[in-house]
Amino acid sequence: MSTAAAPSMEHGTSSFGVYNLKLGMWVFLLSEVMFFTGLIGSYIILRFANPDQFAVPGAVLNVPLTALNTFILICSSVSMVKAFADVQAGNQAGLKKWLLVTALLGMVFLGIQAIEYTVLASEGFVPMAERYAAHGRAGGHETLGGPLYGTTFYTMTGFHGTHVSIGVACLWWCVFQAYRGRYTANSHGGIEIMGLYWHFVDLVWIILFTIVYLI
Amino acid sequence: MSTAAVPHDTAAHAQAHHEHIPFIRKYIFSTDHKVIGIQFMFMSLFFLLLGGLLAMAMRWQIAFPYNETAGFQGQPLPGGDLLPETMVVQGIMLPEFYNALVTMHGTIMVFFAIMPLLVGVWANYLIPLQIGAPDMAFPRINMMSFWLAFGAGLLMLASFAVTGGAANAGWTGYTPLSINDLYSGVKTGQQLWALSLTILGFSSLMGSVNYITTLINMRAPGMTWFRLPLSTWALLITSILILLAVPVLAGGLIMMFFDQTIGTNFFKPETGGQPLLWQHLFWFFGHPEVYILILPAMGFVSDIIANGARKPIFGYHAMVWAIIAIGFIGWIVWGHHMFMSGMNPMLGGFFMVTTLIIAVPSAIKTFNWLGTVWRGNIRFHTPMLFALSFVALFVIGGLSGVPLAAAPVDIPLHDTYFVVAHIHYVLVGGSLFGIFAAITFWFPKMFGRTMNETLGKVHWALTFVFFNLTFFPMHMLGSGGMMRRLYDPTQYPHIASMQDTNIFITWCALILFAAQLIFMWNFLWSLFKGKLAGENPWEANSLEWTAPSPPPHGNWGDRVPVVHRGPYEYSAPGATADYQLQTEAPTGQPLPATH
Amino acid sequence: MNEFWRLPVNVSSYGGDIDGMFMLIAWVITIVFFAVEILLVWFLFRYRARPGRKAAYMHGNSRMEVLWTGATALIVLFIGVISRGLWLDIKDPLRFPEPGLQLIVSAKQFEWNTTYPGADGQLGTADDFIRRNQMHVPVNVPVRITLVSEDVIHSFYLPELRLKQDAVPGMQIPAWFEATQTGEFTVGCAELCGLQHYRMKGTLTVLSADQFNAWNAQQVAAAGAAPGTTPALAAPVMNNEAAGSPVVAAASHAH
Amino acid sequence: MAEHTAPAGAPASSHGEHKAPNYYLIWLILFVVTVAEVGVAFISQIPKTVLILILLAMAIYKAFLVAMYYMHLKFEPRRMWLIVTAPLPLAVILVVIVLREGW
Repeated sequence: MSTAAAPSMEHGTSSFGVYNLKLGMWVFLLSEVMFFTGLIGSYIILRFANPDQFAVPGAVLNVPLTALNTFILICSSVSMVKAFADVQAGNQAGLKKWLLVTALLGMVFLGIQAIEYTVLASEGFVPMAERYAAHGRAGGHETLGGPLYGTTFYTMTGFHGTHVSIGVACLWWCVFQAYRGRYTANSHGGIEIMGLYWHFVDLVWIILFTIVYLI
Repeated sequence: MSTAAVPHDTAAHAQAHHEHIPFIRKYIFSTDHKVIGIQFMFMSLFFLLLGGLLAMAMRWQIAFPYNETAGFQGQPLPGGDLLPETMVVQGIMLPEFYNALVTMHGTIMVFFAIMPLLVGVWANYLIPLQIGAPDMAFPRINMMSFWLAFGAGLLMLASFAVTGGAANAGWTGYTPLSINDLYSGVKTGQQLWALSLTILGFSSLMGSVNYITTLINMRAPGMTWFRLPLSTWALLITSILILLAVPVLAGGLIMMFFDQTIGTNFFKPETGGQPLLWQHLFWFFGHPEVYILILPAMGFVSDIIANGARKPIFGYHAMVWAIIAIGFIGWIVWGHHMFMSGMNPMLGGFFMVTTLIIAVPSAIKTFNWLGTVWRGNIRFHTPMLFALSFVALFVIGGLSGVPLAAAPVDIPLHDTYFVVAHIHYVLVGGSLFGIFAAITFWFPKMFGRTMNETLGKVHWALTFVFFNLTFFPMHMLGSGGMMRRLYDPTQYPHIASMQDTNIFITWCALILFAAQLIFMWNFLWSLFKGKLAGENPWEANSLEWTAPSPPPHGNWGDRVPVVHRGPYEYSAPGATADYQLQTEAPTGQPLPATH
Repeated sequence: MNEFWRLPVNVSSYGGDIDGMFMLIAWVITIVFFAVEILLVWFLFRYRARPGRKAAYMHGNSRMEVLWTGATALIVLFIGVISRGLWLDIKDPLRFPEPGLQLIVSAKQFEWNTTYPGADGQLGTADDFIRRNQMHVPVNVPVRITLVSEDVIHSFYLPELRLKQDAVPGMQIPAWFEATQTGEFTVGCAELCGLQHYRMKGTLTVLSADQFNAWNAQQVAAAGAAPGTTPALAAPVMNNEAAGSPVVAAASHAH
Repeated sequence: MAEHTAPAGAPASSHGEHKAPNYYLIWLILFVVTVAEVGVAFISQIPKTVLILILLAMAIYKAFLVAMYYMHLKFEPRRMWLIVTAPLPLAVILVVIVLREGW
């Protein structure tokens, strides 16, 4: 039997030129694409079937606030990619700085989303609401949407928020590891896949923001 | 490599302390792909047994219902006294328990028996061994995948014990029956069902990320795509199907869970939700799932038939492309499960055509298996018998799919026992026979001992005969108009007239179940007392047979095999034996002009 | 062959076509079945292992691959093409024949309620009357039904009329049949709908035209004597497309 | 089994050859398009269908930028694209076919 010296676990015989961890993350993101397809697809289908249940943009949801949130998430993406560029260049200080910024921006995003939820809930806009009126903004008590509006809004933004929360937790872990000197110019797979996940979450938000808030 | 002669079992066994890994890390929270595969095997064989028991109880009720007005005296359920009054009262099964049996039999068999037996066990066990890798790409994620599946299984079992009993809305969980306990009488059980399947979905996802990454990145030197054994090819396509289909189901299940618990409205018609949306999401997952449940078995069977016939697989490339084609077309056929659901009839026409087209790659595979045995030199060992039976029965299961695919013919056949017969020919006659073939074939590699051939052949013969006697008559029950999931079929005069067939089926099913005890005994006995197997008891070619039996952690130690040829080089002219390991270096000897 | 497959007696105008198609497919798959299985068994016998023999060394044959791929594709496409027209005749509302009688069948756990148009021949008016688990229709007249459900999904199944169609809450699903013989036939539920699913059955009585008119007149009179019968379509229909539109028009399912 | 390590050679081989894109420029484009989106969404003169198409196009353009530059897809081997684009047709199939229901 002919054998050869075993390559290390991370190398393998690669036909894609992409190391395991990164390939695994991409493959995982594909399943995430299908997960959000299920959610967004259901939203589109329910909305087509019941257009009267969905309020016009801005009538219930606070678009300026969410636009600010979108901006924050985009900023966190650029800080994430800077962290990656810095660790590649061997700039440890830059890595730590940008990772911290990213984690903090992620937390700001979650905070704003929490505020948004609280205000909406206080106006009677909850996932299981039969009918609700947006007090204050739209003026008066007229009915602005049906039960499916709250159902789909909270499910979609909630799942995105869950993804951001997981991302923030992982970012803090990366910050911790960065301070321990875990990442070097030659070994930083963790930062790269962290970045992939984080940008993916950003990408999903870009789609969600348009579909849920603007259309 | 010194462990080669020492068989070690996964069960608690004294040999564990030969190596210096603590027991709990070696056998319980192990990151070794082989141990994880074996853990999946023990878990899913348990669920297979349980699912079978549930089916026996169902069959008893169908054969011996209490319907005295129509002249059916009924028979008390054997052992029914052991069950609580919420299930069986004075030997009489309650309809709610029957519906729970229907649901849990389907759910357990599909998600906790067949799927892990095909993918959890063999993708874990075979992929690294067949591609020449020391382990999976992400061993710890692999371990988590098993323990999540285990937890999901416990949740599913727990649902039998909660108030209201286990889920009873069918394994397809059609809404709104499954989301409203006013309609089904089951609240917690139905929630546990959704939760458990969601968790199992995460487990499957972790697994398939692992399998795909491993297969792409960790193949041994010389192991090109077209030197992969067909088992591995099938497992790759299966993993891709799981990766892309399961998240859609998980999304649907989560929406269902929210509808059940926090009062959202996705599938509630009274607030504009769409019951058919659930069906679309479920079957968008569900049809790829059907191929998830058959493709790996096709792969194993291809390997085993080539080995038994001592002949290269006929049309290797055609086989690979057929697997890929099934994987692709499988995404656009889901609507045939919904022909009668009230969806747009134009869509019905579209789905009918795509469904029929999928017969083409299936036929390619069947004919290539026939081509493989043609002019072979066939050894009828137990795995070969199961593999050949797979082909014979898959032909029936495939052909009975044709009338179901033709939409107008499906009108009378939909939701009848014809469908029950069809799915069991594919899932039992196909997948389960493939699983038996695979277990008997790779058992020596897993445990270092061969299973008993005589017991194996007796088990095969009984299973083959009584499987057919159980399920073939169901076709006629179905075309005779017997609907599925009826607690008491004698309520309908046109079904009551066929009751003798139902009784016959029940007796055959009981014998079929009893025959599986032979397999259980053979399996357990051979673990400890089976004949010692060498590295390559079947004289096969692929890489796993170059490792010791059982392979140690890391499979080949600090070396990896180098691959020089395809996996099906049997009976090559000029070779010394009628098989050539994939690692065998080219001799440089010119081939003889004739053979 | 009918005996072998135990097909229920057929009393439907399109049932003969369905049965014919079923028989055609049954013959095709029976022939394929025997061809493949006999070949397999013959190979197994002929090429069983014998000492000193060696298997042929071959990797396949492209011409054979093309042949059996092409043959299978032709057979299934043929089946698809001939099935499509029949499917649309039965299920596409645009192709339904002009109905002689229109009914609403409303499913609920665990009964089939049939709403008749009453004296004025119009559904959705005050003189409609409802029969529980009993359907009466005239023979040789196309009957158009609109299926609704009040709770869960049921499946309206008439074995002898070769008709099956799910009733989905929130939807109004059209279907039609035409009985060709008088007599009593089975109405069943084919979709698991709850605990009493197995008992969700009714009777379809096919009457001659005269008998049906007499029966109808009698029912109308009885309904008139006991006014206050709730009009049909009590099921809350949230489907925006259907809401507020007349029953039969809504039933024709915008594509 | 250190799952958080990149192999020594990997980053060099997969990223070494290209010049890092101007991340701030991408960020600026994303910002501008987002502002434009919010602005366009509230112009009531545009017909609803056209508006939806414009908004979707903008969103997809932004998503495309993120994937190409921030996720470095532009610099991956071409066969990675095969993997990455695999689920997109399925996503389209699911939504389009279910919408064809005519609800």
